[in-house]
Amino acid sequence: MNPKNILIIIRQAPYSSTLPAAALDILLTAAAFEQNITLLFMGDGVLHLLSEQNATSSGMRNISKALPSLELYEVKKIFLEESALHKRKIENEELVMPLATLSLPEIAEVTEKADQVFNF
Amino acid sequence: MNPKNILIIIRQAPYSSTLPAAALDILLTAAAFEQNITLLFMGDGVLHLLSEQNATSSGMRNISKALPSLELYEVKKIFLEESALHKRKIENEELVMPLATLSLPEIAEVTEKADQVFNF
Amino acid sequence: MILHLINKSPAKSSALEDCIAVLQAKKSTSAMMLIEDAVYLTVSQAGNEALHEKIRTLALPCYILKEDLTIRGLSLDLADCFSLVDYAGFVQLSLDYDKVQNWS
Amino acid sequence: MILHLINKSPAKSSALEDCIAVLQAKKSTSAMMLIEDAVYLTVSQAGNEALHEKIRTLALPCYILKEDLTIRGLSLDLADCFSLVDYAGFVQLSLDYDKVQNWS
Amino acid sequence: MQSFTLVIYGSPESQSSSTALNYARALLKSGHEIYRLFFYQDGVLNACSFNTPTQDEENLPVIWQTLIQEHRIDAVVCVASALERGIIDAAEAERYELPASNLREGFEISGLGQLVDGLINSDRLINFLP
Amino acid sequence: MQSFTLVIYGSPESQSSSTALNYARALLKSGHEIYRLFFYQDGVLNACSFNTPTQDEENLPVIWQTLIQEHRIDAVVCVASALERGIIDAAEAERYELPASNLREGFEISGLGQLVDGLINSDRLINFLP
Repeated sequence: MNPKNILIIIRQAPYSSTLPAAALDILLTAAAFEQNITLLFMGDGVLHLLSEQNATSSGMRNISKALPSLELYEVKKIFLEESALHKRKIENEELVMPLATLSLPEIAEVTEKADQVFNF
Repeated sequence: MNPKNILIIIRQAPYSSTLPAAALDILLTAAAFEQNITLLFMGDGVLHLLSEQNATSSGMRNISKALPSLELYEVKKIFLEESALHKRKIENEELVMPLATLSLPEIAEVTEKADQVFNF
Repeated sequence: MILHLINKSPAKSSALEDCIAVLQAKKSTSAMMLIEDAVYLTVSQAGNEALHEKIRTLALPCYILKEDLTIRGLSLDLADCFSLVDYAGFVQLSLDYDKVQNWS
Repeated sequence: MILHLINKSPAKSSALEDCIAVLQAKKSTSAMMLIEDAVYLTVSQAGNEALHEKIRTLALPCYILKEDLTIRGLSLDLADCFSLVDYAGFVQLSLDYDKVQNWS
Repeated sequence: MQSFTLVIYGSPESQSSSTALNYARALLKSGHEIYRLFFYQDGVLNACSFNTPTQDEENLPVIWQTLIQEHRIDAVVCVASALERGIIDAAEAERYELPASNLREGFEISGLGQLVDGLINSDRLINFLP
Repeated sequence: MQSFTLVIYGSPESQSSSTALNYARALLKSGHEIYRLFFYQDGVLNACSFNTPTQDEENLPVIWQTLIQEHRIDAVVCVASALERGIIDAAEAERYELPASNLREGFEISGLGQLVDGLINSDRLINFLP
């Protein structure tokens, strides 16, 4: 059976919800099943990419530390929404890793091509 | 000891949260302890007052049915935010019970006079 | 062809607006399905009416789960940009479209 | 004299706006205390900056819980309408004001 | 006939659990089948056997269980979510030296692989977010 | 020295539980006292004794318990919220014929009257909403 195209979108800000951590766990499991994975950060989801996070006193999982290691899991298609950084006046240098961007029409296209979307 | 002035504000829409039901339970308990209670519906909270609700298939508690019986518990100060109905194009006749309204300056005053506010 | 499933009130989440922004960006034959607190969008109030207008301009179907209007005591007499469906209709729509995508 | 405690992001809740509306309606010596996701208000983006301006006009203190900025990796270099406090400061503020009122 | 995997993320207190339940009933009534129910995140609380609501509220775990047993549905509870939230089966009760299991009969604890398997092997995977 | 009642409405998965915990530590450090902790709504899940997180996450129920026992704090769990969510003490386990209690030691199940008593008899009642 051909691998499925799975698109995982993270739109929620860190610490507001456990869904982004759930998304990461689905991603890692699907990667272990050798599915074809795309990860996209939209809207407030880009705040997960800020490099200075420190979860110690929050009781919640911080996914920013796991992101740079995703390549080890053969997850190479990681994008962020084009305007999301600019809107929040965040510079590329503040991110844990450099990422390619997608415009809204490109996001629409990636979404249409996916077999399944997890949009958290 | 003098009774405390307790203000309970319901601002969340029905079925979006269990907090409005929690507010009602606090109100009934405080009434049993003979505290001085004011109940205020603000913003989307006024939607609890719609008379046609039917919670059967939601799995969540519906507080609208309990409201008309609050007088039995000596809870007589029940208000709604002045502009909340108008903003939602809801007519007085659609409500489970008629209520007096408070303007924002009046709400500010009631809030200041309370010893404790539960704002859900 | 995606069925976009939205379950949050427009007062509490940008889910619907973000979904509309993507639908505006590229012509498609997708649809929106509003459940749970998202059905508060049908209440005629200022912020909602601006969203109704955006949905009209998109000219894509926007389905409302009838049961979620009923339990909230909201009117079933909807603006012309909406269509009512029950749970059986919701299931059928999930199959009519290629996939269901959540917005929360 | 109320300490208004707000814990939701302005993107997810009208809590802060509703609180400001009440504070605008009647002159008081109250204050706002922003914790958890409410600290996302400090990020300089369009919608937030309009709220910063409203807080400046109110001319009431708006405290930000430092720990909640730190765990989110947000800048501690805040706009002039905000003051940083730690948990000890938060406890002291709860006592300095007559009561603490939540907005969620 | 099409097959569905439903993923339930919300606790019995969230409306999303009831929505998933109503959706499950409607799809069975329309002649489709449920390949798997996957309870994830707070959704695992739907599998607790200790709930005894006193109020006039419905006991959602009991309603889920009835549906699962009547239709012999594969109902999987995510192990990581369950352990974090204090839902344990007999094996884990023994392993962690806890006095009893509180996993309701009809539910089974397993890994996220079962969600991905559902995605691969059923016609539709529907997420019910809280 | 002032006395506080803290009401915790959020589960261990919600940041509000950690916020309440940090606040509790800070007030004790400042020389004030906790009249009562009241666990309400999903907050009762902080009193579960079956949690065994496998990840690198903190076990919040254990951290609450440590604070409660070290400072001999009165920690009350709302009975209605607890029964709805499957948190039971030994008496309820017997009453409902369930195999064991899953209420963590240090916590006690009681009614909402304890919240109102906290409101009346302490200097400040602070709500930690999820």
